[in-house]
Amino acid sequence: MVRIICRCNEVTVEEIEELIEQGITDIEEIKRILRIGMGPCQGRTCLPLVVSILARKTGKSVEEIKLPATRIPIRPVPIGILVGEMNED
Amino acid sequence: MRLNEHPILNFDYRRGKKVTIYFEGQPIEAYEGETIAMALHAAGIWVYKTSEKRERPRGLFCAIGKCSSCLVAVNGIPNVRSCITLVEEGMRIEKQVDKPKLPRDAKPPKWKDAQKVNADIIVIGGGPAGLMAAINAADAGAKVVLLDENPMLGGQLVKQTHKFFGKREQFAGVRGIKIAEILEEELKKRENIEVFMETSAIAMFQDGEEKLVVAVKKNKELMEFRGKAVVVATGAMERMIPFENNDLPGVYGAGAIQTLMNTYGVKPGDRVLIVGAGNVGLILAYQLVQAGVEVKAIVEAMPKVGGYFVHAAKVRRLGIPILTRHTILRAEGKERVERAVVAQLDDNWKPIPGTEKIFDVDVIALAVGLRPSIEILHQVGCQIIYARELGGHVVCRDNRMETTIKGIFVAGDSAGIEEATTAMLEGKVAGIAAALSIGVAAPEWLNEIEKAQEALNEFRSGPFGRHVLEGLKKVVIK
Amino acid sequence: MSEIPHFLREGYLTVEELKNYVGLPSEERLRAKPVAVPECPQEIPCTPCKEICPTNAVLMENPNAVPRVDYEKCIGCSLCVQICPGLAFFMVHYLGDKARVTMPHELLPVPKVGEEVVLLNREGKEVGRGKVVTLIPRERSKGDTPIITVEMPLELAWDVRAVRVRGE
Amino acid sequence: MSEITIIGGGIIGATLAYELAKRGENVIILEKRFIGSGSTFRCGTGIRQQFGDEANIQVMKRSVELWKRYSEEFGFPFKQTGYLFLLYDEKEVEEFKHNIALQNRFGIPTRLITPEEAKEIVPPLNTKDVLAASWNPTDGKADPFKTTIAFAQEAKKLGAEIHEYTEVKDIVMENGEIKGVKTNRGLFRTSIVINATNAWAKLINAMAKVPIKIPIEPYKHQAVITQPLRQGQINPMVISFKHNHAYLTQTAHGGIVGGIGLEYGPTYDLTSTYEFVKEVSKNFIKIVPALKDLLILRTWAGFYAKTPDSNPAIGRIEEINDYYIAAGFSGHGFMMAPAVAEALAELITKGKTKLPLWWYDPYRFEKGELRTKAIQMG
Repeated sequence: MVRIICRCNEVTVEEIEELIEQGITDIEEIKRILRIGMGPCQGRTCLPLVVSILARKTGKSVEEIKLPATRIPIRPVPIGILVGEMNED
Repeated sequence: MRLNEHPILNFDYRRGKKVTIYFEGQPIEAYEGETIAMALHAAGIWVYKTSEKRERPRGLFCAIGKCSSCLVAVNGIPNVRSCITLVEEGMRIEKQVDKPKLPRDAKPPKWKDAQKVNADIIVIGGGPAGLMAAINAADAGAKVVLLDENPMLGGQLVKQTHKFFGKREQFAGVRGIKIAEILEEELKKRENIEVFMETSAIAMFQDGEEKLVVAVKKNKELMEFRGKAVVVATGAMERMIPFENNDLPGVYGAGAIQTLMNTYGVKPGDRVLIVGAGNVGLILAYQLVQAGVEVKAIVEAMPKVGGYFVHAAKVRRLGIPILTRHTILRAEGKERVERAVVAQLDDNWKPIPGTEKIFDVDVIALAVGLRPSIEILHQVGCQIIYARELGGHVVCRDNRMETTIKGIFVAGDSAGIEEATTAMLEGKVAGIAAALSIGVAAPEWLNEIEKAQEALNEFRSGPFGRHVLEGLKKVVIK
Repeated sequence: MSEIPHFLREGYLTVEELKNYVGLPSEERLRAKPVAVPECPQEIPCTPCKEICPTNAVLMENPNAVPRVDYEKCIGCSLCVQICPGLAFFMVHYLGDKARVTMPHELLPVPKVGEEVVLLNREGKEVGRGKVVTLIPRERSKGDTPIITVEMPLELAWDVRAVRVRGE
Repeated sequence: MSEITIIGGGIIGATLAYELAKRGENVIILEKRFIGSGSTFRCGTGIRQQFGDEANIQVMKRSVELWKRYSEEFGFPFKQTGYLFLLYDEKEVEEFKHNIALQNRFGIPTRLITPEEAKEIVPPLNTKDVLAASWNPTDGKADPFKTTIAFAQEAKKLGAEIHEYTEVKDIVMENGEIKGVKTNRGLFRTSIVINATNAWAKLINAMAKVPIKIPIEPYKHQAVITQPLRQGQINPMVISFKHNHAYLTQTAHGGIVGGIGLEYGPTYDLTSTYEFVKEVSKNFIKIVPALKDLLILRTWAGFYAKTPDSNPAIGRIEEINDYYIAAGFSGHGFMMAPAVAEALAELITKGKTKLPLWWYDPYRFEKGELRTKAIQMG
């Protein structure tokens, strides 16, 4: 059964639940292990889902779960643009 | 499949010149002004690649350039987001079979410094909140720049064929698409507003006394906007839910489906199951019927319709069942959705065995809620808290929409999920408050803020608004 | 779950609920001329019906209140049916053993006057055939919504709220 | 009661715990968040022996031997994909010739190669203006996450205790003797403390009232990663001093990771800066022009815990019974960890080590005997 949480790195609900059951409940640590939120969507879809799974499995309230930092660039940008225009001549 | 007739929309008017693009060598007819993904979908191409780890088919998903699902190679350049890249005559599009390789000999780009634009107030987002913020800030005397990542102004309004609620002075009884036109016209009348379309903000910083908003225009030019205040009106993101095969092509967000059919006149599929009977799901069902698409059912996990009853009544009388206390168990299909399996829920939100129903559909529309798009506010360091009533994590702000960072304002769905009507009112408050905070607006403008605040209070005084007020208690500071 | 009204569980009103939430016009009134009936039982922030009514027949104590129609004041002009953003206003008129129901119709095809249409009740079930007697097309509608008046057997007047146009 | 308490669960803490536990010591790690969460997981992954002084060359040679051994024993990936220093002027070439000779003397097979050879190793490389390159195929890289977790787990198997989410608040001392460590989770009684907190070392030193000056300051060092590419695009760590001390390589997940020599500090702030994003993009493209079409997915920052000579402070603080420090790695902590851990474990348990740990003497700052500045890079 494939229930995808993170489309970028193809992480499933079961994989996240398994980690939480092992006692890993720090969203940063889950991120490092499963690489959720590290793909091109930068966690926009998956992180809220992970937060809610964490809350459900640990009995914590969502308010208590700290979101990982949002860093620049807040959307993926081709490197070439950051240095200026993309003219090749 | 393209829509040629529509009871509300006129696509002939919207479509540009016919062009030919090539997908894996096959010629495909497209129209200037539409994105690659739309043209491919119209040609019946739903699968753009195979995922790497689990080798699953991938196609369109968010349709707004945020997920990674629709990447293709265009004219040899990999990783092009097909959902936000416009077609061009002769474009060659290839499936991305593997991760890209670096060419051995590429020339470095010729670089020049970022284009710099200065203004009093920078408005990020050209939806209902951003447009109203810009218009009001300009009227209050500020020089305004507005940036929006889409090719057209209006945000989600441009997909809304239904008429809005509220008071007539707040555009009640007017269709969303029309409101977008009206606001755009108002915007264009004002010489002290400069608009940058297809321009995505990628970062915001405090730069001395000023705010610096870094953006990328048309995915190829770096821009630096400097202003004394910023209004963030970046709208919302759609929520996903986990169910088996929720990544199959054909499982689309409601917004993606609206983009397909209402913005580009592309039929999203033939038979649809909608998940979620909030306003988005109900309105989507009606819009699908208007586009000539069969809606098999709407499933809703709650025991009641979450959106406005009148929206539900509109689709019920057209024969669309609403299955409350039901959820989707799985999507089925090889390359794309062929069926959806739903089941009834018990009091503990667990599916009841034996209640499974199978729907023969090619699209599963997810309308399971929105959450505020707060990335840029989070990145710049505004205080964030969680308020379920407002759709998730939101920024703290005062009653004039100013966040915990002085000079940074927020409005609309990015300040908490509500309605276009409240978004416009909040935009007005934020726009004027920003102009007042930097000292360009005359003090009389305070009256306008108060009027808008009264209108907001009035709008929120009913049972739907009470919920929002609960959320606002948590986020409104001072 | 008993506190959740049927209309929110199912997404449509029963005639019984309609009577309770908005009240129905008297038979006498229904025979006199068309009369507007709001099928809007939920408190939502919306007021165009009240604002457009030329005789102030739509009663709402605040913008979130459930609209009620003073059926004696209503002149059957159909403006509320045209403007209502929720497509929740209808007009009913009894004529002998027939009834005429006026309703919004935002779908294609738009029927022609005189055309026979399939009548649908609030659940979308076919309940009979009727005939379109008048049409206000979109461009003449004050609310950008085409409205049609359909004649049908009298006993269907409180069931039929949509039509399927067969076209061709 | 434990004999030895390691404060800090980064790569240094984890490898030290392993080495000490292996030698039969009763050891615990106190980590304020989770294993690796400080600077280790944020590091640039590179492991090199190309240094310009004897001590670092010897330590890194041993480190690479250990990386190799432990990767086989514990099953984490360590790849000897090499380090390629791009040299653009005669002066640089001369300097590197000297370093290469020194490295060769210790058996490290570094050699000077032509731009053409460099392009064979990294095909998309821009070799314009490159005079030569210093190439050592036995340098490498490893996944900081997997390795640190592996060392921590192996340490645990040998009896070490790891206390995560345990933040040290104070060090309890009596008459210059350590009695215990106070944390948010209570008192841990101990007689030996090792400060392995790197960027936070000065805070722990202050708690222990270390009487000498050990100037270790946290500097924000940023990194960037691109979308994933097919494997084999940029195998070695590529370094160019000319391009603002840029370093870049491909990770096991396929993205190009790297950074430049832009630092901010001393600071505990880790927000990413616009200046960095622009600078890193500009310099990366000059080195590998084909990167221009790649998407930058993320930036992040970690700390370089810097000393004035970019060499760490490792050793015993004589005035305190018993307090050790292994911190201030100035960006080299990850690569050095296995050798440093082994040497320090020997020092603690046997009182001596073969490796030249004296070079990292924590008293050298007090004495004004700074070392040659270590090549601080990747």
